[in-house]
Amino acid sequence: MPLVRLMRRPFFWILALAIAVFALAPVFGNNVALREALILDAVYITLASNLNLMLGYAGYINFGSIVFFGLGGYTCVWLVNSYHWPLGASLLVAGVCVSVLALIFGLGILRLRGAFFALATVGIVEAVQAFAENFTPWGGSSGIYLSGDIFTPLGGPARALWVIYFMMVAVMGLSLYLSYAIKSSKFGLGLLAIGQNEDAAAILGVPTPLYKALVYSASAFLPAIAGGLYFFKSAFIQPSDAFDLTLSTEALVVAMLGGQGTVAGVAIGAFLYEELRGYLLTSSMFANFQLFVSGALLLLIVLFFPGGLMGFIYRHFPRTQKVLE
Amino acid sequence: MKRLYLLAAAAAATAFAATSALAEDTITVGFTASLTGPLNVDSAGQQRGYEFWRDEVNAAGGIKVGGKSYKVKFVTYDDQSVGGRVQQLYTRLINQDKANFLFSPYSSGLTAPATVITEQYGKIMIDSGGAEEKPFETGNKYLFMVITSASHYLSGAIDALKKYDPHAKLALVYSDDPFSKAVLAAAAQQAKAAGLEVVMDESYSPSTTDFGPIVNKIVSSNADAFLGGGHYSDGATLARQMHDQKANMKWISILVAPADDKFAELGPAALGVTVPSQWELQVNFKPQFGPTTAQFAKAFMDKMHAKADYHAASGYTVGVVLQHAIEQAGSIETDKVAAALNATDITTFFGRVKFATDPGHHGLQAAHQMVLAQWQMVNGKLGRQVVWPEEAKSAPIMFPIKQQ
Amino acid sequence: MSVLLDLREVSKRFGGLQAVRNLSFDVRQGEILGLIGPNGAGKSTLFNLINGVFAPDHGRIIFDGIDITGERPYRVARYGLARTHQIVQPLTNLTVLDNCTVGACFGRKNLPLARAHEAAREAIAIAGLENRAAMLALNLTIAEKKRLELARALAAQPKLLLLDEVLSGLNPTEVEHMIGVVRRIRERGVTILIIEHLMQAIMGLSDRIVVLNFGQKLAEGLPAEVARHPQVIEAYLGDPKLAAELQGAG
Amino acid sequence: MLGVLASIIDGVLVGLVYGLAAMGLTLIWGVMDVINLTHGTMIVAGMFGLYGLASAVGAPPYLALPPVLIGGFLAGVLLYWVAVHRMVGRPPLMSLLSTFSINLMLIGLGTSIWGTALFNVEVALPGFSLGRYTFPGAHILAAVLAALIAASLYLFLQRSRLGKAVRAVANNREAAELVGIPTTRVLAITVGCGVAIAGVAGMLIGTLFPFTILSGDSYQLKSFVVTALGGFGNPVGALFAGIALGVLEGAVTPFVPVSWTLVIEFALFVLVLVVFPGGIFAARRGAL
Repeated sequence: MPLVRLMRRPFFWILALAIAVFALAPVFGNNVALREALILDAVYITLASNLNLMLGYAGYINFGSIVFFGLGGYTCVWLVNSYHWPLGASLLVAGVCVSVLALIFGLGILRLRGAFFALATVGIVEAVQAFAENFTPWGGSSGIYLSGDIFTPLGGPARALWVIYFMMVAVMGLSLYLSYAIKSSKFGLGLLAIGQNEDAAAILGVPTPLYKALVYSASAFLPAIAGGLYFFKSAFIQPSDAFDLTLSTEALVVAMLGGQGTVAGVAIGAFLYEELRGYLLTSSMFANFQLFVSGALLLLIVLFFPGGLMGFIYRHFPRTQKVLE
Repeated sequence: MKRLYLLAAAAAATAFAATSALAEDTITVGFTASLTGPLNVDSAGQQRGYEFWRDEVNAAGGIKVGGKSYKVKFVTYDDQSVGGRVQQLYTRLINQDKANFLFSPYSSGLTAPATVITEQYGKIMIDSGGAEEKPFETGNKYLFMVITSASHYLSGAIDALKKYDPHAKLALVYSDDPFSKAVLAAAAQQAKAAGLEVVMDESYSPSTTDFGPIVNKIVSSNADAFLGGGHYSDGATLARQMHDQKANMKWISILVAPADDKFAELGPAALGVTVPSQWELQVNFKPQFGPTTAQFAKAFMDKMHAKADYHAASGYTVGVVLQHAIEQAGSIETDKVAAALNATDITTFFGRVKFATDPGHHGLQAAHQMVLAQWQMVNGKLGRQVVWPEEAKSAPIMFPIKQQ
Repeated sequence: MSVLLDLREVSKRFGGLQAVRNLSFDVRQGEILGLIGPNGAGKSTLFNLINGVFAPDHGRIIFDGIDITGERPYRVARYGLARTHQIVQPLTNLTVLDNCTVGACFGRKNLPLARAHEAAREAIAIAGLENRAAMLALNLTIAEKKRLELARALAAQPKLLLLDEVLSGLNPTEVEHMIGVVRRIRERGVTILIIEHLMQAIMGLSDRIVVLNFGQKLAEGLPAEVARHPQVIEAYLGDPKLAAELQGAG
Repeated sequence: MLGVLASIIDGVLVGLVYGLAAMGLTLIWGVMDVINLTHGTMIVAGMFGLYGLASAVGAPPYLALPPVLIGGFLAGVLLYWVAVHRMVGRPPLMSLLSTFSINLMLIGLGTSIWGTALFNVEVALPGFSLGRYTFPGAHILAAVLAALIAASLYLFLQRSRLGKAVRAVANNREAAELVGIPTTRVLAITVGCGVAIAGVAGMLIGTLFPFTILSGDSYQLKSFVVTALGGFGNPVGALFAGIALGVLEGAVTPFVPVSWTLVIEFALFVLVLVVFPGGIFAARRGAL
């Protein structure tokens, strides 16, 4: 759907406003602690939104979304560290390379359906992590440490962290608009059809293998860039952090919590989940029980709000369905 | 609209929550600990060391600076053993909790990302849990390490082997993590320099659960001395399976796991296993500053209801070193304390502490020495004895390991 | 009349079962061709072979001058071949309109989204589902789901429509309605190949009939001819009720 | 050469236990399309059950088997009512979420009680030697027990009335309901059996290796691999696939650097999935 038509819908502007508030909130009062919390939110939102392209639209459960994030991180950090590329170029190359790789992976494993696909993606995470642990140019299991002066081109560490924050928010914003644009397009309709009934979709003329490979590849691009930014910011990357299966699982949980297949729901789900975890981690009351409390809260939500957050909102405020997508 | 409201509310909550007012005469020290996740055991030992120091200092009236005395206050969060959390939490410690000084999380993998933040804000961080050298080679100015770094972990074991069995055939089998790899890479070089033969040099994935085939491979390599391991469960499993499968090693050195008292659970499989240790109860250095080993061990036991291990001792030493530097500097200003740390050369019950000051290794430990401890039967119970270096030993070495 | 679909000696075997054997017939432009035969005669398999769900082991399938043998279903759909399913296959969590829009978008005309919506509404109107357009497909009744199948196939603006038992499970009123819809579709110039068990209906609807048994063609011809064909009667003797119906209809 | 043989035998022994563990997962998966993400933790629960009974009370380790079996069954039934029952009929894999939450709770609780400290159960059994290579008695006994339990499960599913009901529900739940099978109770029992088997497998693993509260992750991952290789919902396939995995680990180790074992294992896993989407042992799919 052309951009102009999207811009006529209120959701476009709601999204824009939300992203602007998100970007500017920590600027007031130079609130760096808030910035650090929000940048993790942005990472989760980016991961979950892109995962949602596969999960919510095409109906494929991907445990391997973290592979895109980690490989993007490695590519970017490696280019910056070994070849002294500028950050922007490294990020772009990371995004493109990982998307291409995803296309190749996708053509292989997208022949699988349902749980088989899900398991294959688990296998890919483990295989890629084990590979990175043995791959010497990436420092094997020791990973890559960046020296303190990598932040100099961005105006020193203090300024660099702000620059990285804004870039991350931009990546998050692009992810949300990408989900939104795909959902409102013919491509998106084809994906939704695949998600509902793949055989019927193919018989209706949806070119299923192509669409699946394309969306798998598309869902790799922004997470790869986010990974690049994230590990550049950490100035350190190692296989166990880059390919942490838990983060993939969390992204799935978040997308289901928010309401898979929706744009706003997934973003809010990611935001709330991460804020909740962050709060529990730093609250002295729950210090020893934070895992238990997060688990219990999640369970309650799963049991009593089956449609996810958006399902709940749609049911109780039916009018929102026209505005929030 | 709902979304906006939520965003704003959460932002406000994060911004205004926990504005800790800074009391007049307090020094705030911040760190994260791994309350959950795989690093939990080692991290807990270190944290107990930190806390014990704080309690001791406060009981003694605080740190004295120019006629004033400062009480020590801790702010600490759970980093879940995950690198990604560490940066968020250290930023929070510095900006929101206004920490004056920072201690390191446990492990090199978590210390490295934390360093990016502490250096950015020019805050001192003292490290006792990350032995890897790489973070010290990237030009940091405010990072200091009180423990011996990774490349010297097994120096003692190599020296001892050279003395007891110059013809030993070594199998180096270690976890695929940054710390273990750094330790064993250095050990391999030292072994070659000492004229020892390395017949197997391999790393395994940290998630390995069954070492059966690996032990068979060790047996096939004809090795009679084993150096390796890594972190917690893998090291213990290796020890047990070498024993179960009767690998008949004359010498076994395993990193980290045998330094914990729970290692005794392995029973006969633990007997004779040596572990490089930053510190043991039997080690006796004459402290210029702080308590003696005996005083420390007893007080720690009384207060924390746990036997002091090297993580606790090194954690405590972090505090002692900071306290010493502040008192020397006569100030709590970062630059003055950093200068005092650069000039530090003291011996505590933990051993001598002195930091490298050349830009290529700034902050790396330059003086502390490790010991080698061995699991032996003492009065019918398994316990650790210091067996190397010779001048520090508390019991004669058991060589070769007696198979039962 | 020109030939739209041409099957030449098509065979398909599943393990030990020869589902379709050396089958040849053609469907002519603009006609309604009925496909009948006892259960397990290979009718639905034949549909699956034509629209690419399975590839035949032998033989060729020519559609509108193009060899579509072994082409994937979505390619076949693009050439202008649409179908319905015996067991309905709605896209459950999409609205009726969206279901049909999918058909229109990815069918013969490959329409952009906005134009596809129009085409979908038109097809919905023909199928008589106007007041259900905004409903989720999963909330429809069985009869409505059958009509949705039809509307969705129609939205693709196909040259040839394969209808697989669109009348089964409907009550008499609904059957009447559906037959009307099928007639209206043919009037729009769409060629139809239809499988049906309701003899009365199919004999009345079809221009010609092809009878299958054990994957082979048993007879072919005008409805009245086929109904008198001795082998056909014999094939249906296993099912007296059907045989009686066949006689009655003929 | 002897070393290779020894590693392969080791692989068979340990593989039987992996296979048993995976049977617990595949049973639940096959019958009701639920991926039980507490599987790893249930394995660990079996280990701690063993530790509690053997080390704390001082009972012989293998006496822990019946209590672990019964405890696991009860825990499974509870898990069904808390986390799975409400998920039946929801969008596919919603149970992924609920079992994930339960797992967080269990791990959180376990970590705050025991930390990630190491536990070990000593089992002194005479082993068997082949040249310089020794197969510990505990490994042999664990393999034998795993095979016996797997065989009993197979017989239970094939022969008993209840087992047949389980298979009927797996095939077609609505049809089973129509012929009067109390499907809800059957589902609860299935989860009970799945968890009990996971627990027993954990108990057997506990006699082989030291463990921590987090040990379950690795075994859960292995169970996934085994389940996929063996075919979903195919307990017999799982047992063979477990042996295959164990043998692979054993056979590969002597020839390639140990650190590459996992790369090979998982790359092969993905490859097998793509080539044989029904699992290598799919021919025996009729087993359940």
